[in-house]
Amino acid sequence: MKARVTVTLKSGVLDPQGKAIEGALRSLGVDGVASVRQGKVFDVEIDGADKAKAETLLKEAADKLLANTVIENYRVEVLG
Amino acid sequence: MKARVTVTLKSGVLDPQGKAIEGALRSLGVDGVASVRQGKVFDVEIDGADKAKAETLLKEAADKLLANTVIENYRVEVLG
Amino acid sequence: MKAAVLVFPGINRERDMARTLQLVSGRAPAMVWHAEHDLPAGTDLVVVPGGFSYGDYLRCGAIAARAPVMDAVRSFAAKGGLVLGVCNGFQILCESGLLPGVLMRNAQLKFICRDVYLKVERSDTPFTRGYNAGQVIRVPVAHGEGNYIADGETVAKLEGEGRVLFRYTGPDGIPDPNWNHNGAMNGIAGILNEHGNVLGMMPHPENHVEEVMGCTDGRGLFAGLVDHLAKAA
Amino acid sequence: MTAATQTKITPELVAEHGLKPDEYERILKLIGREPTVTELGIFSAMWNEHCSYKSSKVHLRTLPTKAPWVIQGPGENAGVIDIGDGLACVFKMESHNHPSFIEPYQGATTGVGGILRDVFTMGARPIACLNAISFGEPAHPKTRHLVSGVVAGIGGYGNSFGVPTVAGQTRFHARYNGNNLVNAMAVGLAEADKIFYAAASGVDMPIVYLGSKTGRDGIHGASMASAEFDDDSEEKRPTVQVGDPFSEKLLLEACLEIMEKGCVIAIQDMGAAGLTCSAVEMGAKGDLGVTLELDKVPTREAGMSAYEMMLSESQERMLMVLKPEKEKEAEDIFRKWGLDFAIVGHTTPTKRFVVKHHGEVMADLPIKELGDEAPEYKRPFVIAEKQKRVDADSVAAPMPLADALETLIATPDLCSKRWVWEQYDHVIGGNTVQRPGGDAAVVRINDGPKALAMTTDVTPRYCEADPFEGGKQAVAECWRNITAVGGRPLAITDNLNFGNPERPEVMGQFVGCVRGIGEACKDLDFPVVSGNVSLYNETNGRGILPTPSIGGVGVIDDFQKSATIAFKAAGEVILLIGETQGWLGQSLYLRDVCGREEGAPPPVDLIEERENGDLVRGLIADGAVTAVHDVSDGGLLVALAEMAMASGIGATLTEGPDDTPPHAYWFGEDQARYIVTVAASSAAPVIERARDAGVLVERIGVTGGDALSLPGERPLAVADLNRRFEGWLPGYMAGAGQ
Ligand SMILES: Nc1ncnc2c1ncn2[C@@H]1O[C@H](COP(=O)(O)OP(=O)(O)O)[C@@H](O)[C@H]1O
Ligand SMILES: [Mg+2]
Repeated sequence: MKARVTVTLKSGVLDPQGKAIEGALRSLGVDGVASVRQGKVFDVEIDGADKAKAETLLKEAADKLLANTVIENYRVEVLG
Repeated sequence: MKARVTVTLKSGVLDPQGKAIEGALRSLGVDGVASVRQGKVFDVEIDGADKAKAETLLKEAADKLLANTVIENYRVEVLG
Repeated sequence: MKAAVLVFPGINRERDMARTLQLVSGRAPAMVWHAEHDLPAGTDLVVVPGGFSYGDYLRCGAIAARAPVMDAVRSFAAKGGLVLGVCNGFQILCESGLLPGVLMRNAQLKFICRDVYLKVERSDTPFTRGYNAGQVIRVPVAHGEGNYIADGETVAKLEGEGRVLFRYTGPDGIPDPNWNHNGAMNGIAGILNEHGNVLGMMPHPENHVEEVMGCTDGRGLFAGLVDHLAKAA
Repeated sequence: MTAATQTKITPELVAEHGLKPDEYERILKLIGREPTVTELGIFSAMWNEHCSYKSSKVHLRTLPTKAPWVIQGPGENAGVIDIGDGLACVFKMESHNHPSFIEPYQGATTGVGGILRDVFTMGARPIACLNAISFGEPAHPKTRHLVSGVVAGIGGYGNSFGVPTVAGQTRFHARYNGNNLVNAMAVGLAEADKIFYAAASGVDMPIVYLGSKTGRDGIHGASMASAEFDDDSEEKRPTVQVGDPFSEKLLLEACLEIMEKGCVIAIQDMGAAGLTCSAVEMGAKGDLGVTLELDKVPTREAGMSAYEMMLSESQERMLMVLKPEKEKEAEDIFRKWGLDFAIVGHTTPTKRFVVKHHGEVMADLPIKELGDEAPEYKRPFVIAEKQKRVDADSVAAPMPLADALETLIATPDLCSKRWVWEQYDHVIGGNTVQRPGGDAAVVRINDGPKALAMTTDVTPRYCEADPFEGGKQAVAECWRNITAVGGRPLAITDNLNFGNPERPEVMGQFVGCVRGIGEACKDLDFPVVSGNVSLYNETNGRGILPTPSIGGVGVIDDFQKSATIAFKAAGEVILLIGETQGWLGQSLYLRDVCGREEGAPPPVDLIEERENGDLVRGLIADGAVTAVHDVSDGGLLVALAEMAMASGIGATLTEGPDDTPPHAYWFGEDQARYIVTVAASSAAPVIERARDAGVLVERIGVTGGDALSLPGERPLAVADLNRRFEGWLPGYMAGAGQ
């Protein structure tokens, strides 16, 4: 089963990467981008076919490792 | 306007980070994850309200900077 | 030797590099700001030094590779000019398309700073003429993303054309996974472009050039370049 | 102050700001009215423990801070000493303990970022970083996560900023389970006559804001650093600050550039309680008032209130008073580096701190009193009863010496910390003469031959058992480590980490340690030039081990003459300098081999310390010795093993004295000792030189072979020892992570 965990910075948390990318886009002449915030995606292949179980598993993975819940939020999608 | 660019590694390209995460999950006792591949998301705020224009803009941003098209694919979604 | 050292925001080994170039060639390099559109007249070597250009944000070297000065470097290289990229400089050269492949996170996912051993595969290039083929040198590495990866075809080509100039090995020159600290494919530490005038490497030869500091194994690279350029002139 | 006064100041609100009822009374008396909420925030920031040193000030005043080579002692962003040739060394150590517990990576990065800023604010280019980190016991479920995050964070910031991290300390103990410590030190170089200070001068001078934008980061961070933890503190999770070493690197270059161009009158970095502390300090130190116009402050988020802006701890920011005629030039330099530049206020003759926002006065306070009138406590303290001396004869050896050595070098405290320092770029700059792993780091100055020797030290278990002797020992060991590489120790910075000062026994530890530090500094001519206090390191009523980290700096006239710990050749004579009684109390042998954490710690005789150290330094300068190592944690045999492992060369050791049990002789932790090696032919003259100086010296063996051999014990192959020594930490970190 395929799934995706998307991890993004909580709003209000400084995103130095996003800031640097904004600047770079501007100097590349890509105009019209007001702001950029960078996050991560994890494309996960899961054994078995139980959707609910997969979701629990991914939440556990996110809480324990994939996300730093002090500064990040995450979202889990099981794509089937 | 809000939009998201998702950048993922092309299949076939080695992902040491994903591999290491797999290992770490296993040693954390999170069982049932067959594989992990890590990618990036960029949450972008765009000036103006023209969806088609936004899409062109983001493609330009991705081609010029956000993705390394030698090893990465990207996908653009304008969320409105 | 009229060297030009590029300076991007966040680059931090430019002083180390400038001191080494001065020490070995007797001439201070020009420091060239990223926003410049031209290289100083008469430049015969461009050095892209190490550091964390743009914080290594997005991908190492990605933002720097798109700076104005890189257009000048591309045309300089196209005309056969010598370009050396070290560490972040290597990453920048890969991102700018001057060298193939990418440098991914170290296999251990950790930044590693230590002395490593490199086997010099060839001595018949401008960059390695100061060494003997097969010679093993000790130089420091200091990076978190030095794991060289390219598709099979590219790697086969690099190997087949003798474009892997430096390889991580044990002290005896024998490849050994235990001595490949970042997990690079085939232990690749440094590669040459197709025309033989652009070198990118992860380790820092510029930090091992002074007798009084204990090791001069990095000196051969710079001394060889000086020699090459003197003969070419 | 119409709208602003509408927030009712309730006792609850006061308490939430960490202010005690009597402290609030003091505020009312000082300003003669109820404060606005912004003012309350400002007071809470200025009067919390972290900024005001209210519990520690009376004691800190007793520390010796002067010497002919001290240019600036405590009271500025960092201490400054004269190192000759027109150069000054600027350094300080600071803690980021609580933030690192909540978010180890970012907590550590912002700690390093903060201390680097303190150093370059004074006009110095940072040339080295050090750190002292303490974690809970390895078996604790959080420890591995904290170690991995903190180490990656320290490296992540220093590596990117571009300064070598060259030395430090890493320890584990159950008493740090709920409160790990991250003490970061930075060392910089400046021209001695070009040091920059915080005091503003001149009325109506523009105050300029530089660096990154202000966000809602770590609001109340400073108050958090002064509050005890309880079990649900992880739930409260305040916004943590995120470090941006890239911006700080730009800030460094931009600041040094405008200083060089003569644009700067006064400069202050924004650290804890950012804008508040920095603006008040600039005004108060210059006997001036300050008016801030918050509408001009560059912000990252919309709708920030005055309260939030005044308390934000966003990183990588500076406040400056510029020469008005140089303003344009300074602005251009900042713009070139892509940094924010805004005039956010000016100096006034009124000595009032005025904050305006949206055309309203949000705060109007007497600027001097904000700092000077901060409460100062003479907290009650009790000095714990001294522990009994452990009689070596009463300690049975549970295993052969060889086994004990093998055990000790693979313990968390004594094992190699390579796993840590290999994550730090320790070679950038091309000046690192001695990398991590020796007694002190040695960093060449410019092109030499001069170099600086630096180290951080403290032995918390000694401080716990006897704060006074422990305080002395921390300074003495620091002095000894600098001496052991051939350095002339010049000055220290201290970072005093303790539990809750409102507990008399904790206050007693603090007072005892400070007295011990003071005594050692005085006797060793090793003044304190900067420092930091971190209190309330306590969880559920149990404090950390008293941990006064000492960061020392010394100078070496010719770096090529600096000594290293590695044996250099076979057939050299090994000499032990200093007296060995076999002191087992509080030794690691007693704790980790015998399972007994007890006894009085080894006493420190400062006269002997000085005599022995001066002799060793002289021997190094004259090239009379080939390797040098001080004897500390683990005792003589551990020190010998470290010298062997550093070189791959073994040694054959001779029998210890009859009147000392062998395990006490080889593992006792008597102070003021060094091991040196000498070529066989120069053993006699060196011994004679020691005797002439009245220093005890004995031959204890000969180098050679590839094993360490003790009389009557199985020989220990150096390679095997090394495998054990190097193995523990990577093995532990690779273990199942929780
Ligand atoms: N334990 C100490 N010993 C000596 N000086 C100290 C100590 N603690 C703090 N200081 C001094 O008090 C001043 C204020 O310290 P601190 O608030 O930590 O500085 P900053 O505001 O730069 O972070 C500094 O000059 C510092 O050197
Ligand atoms: Mg400061």
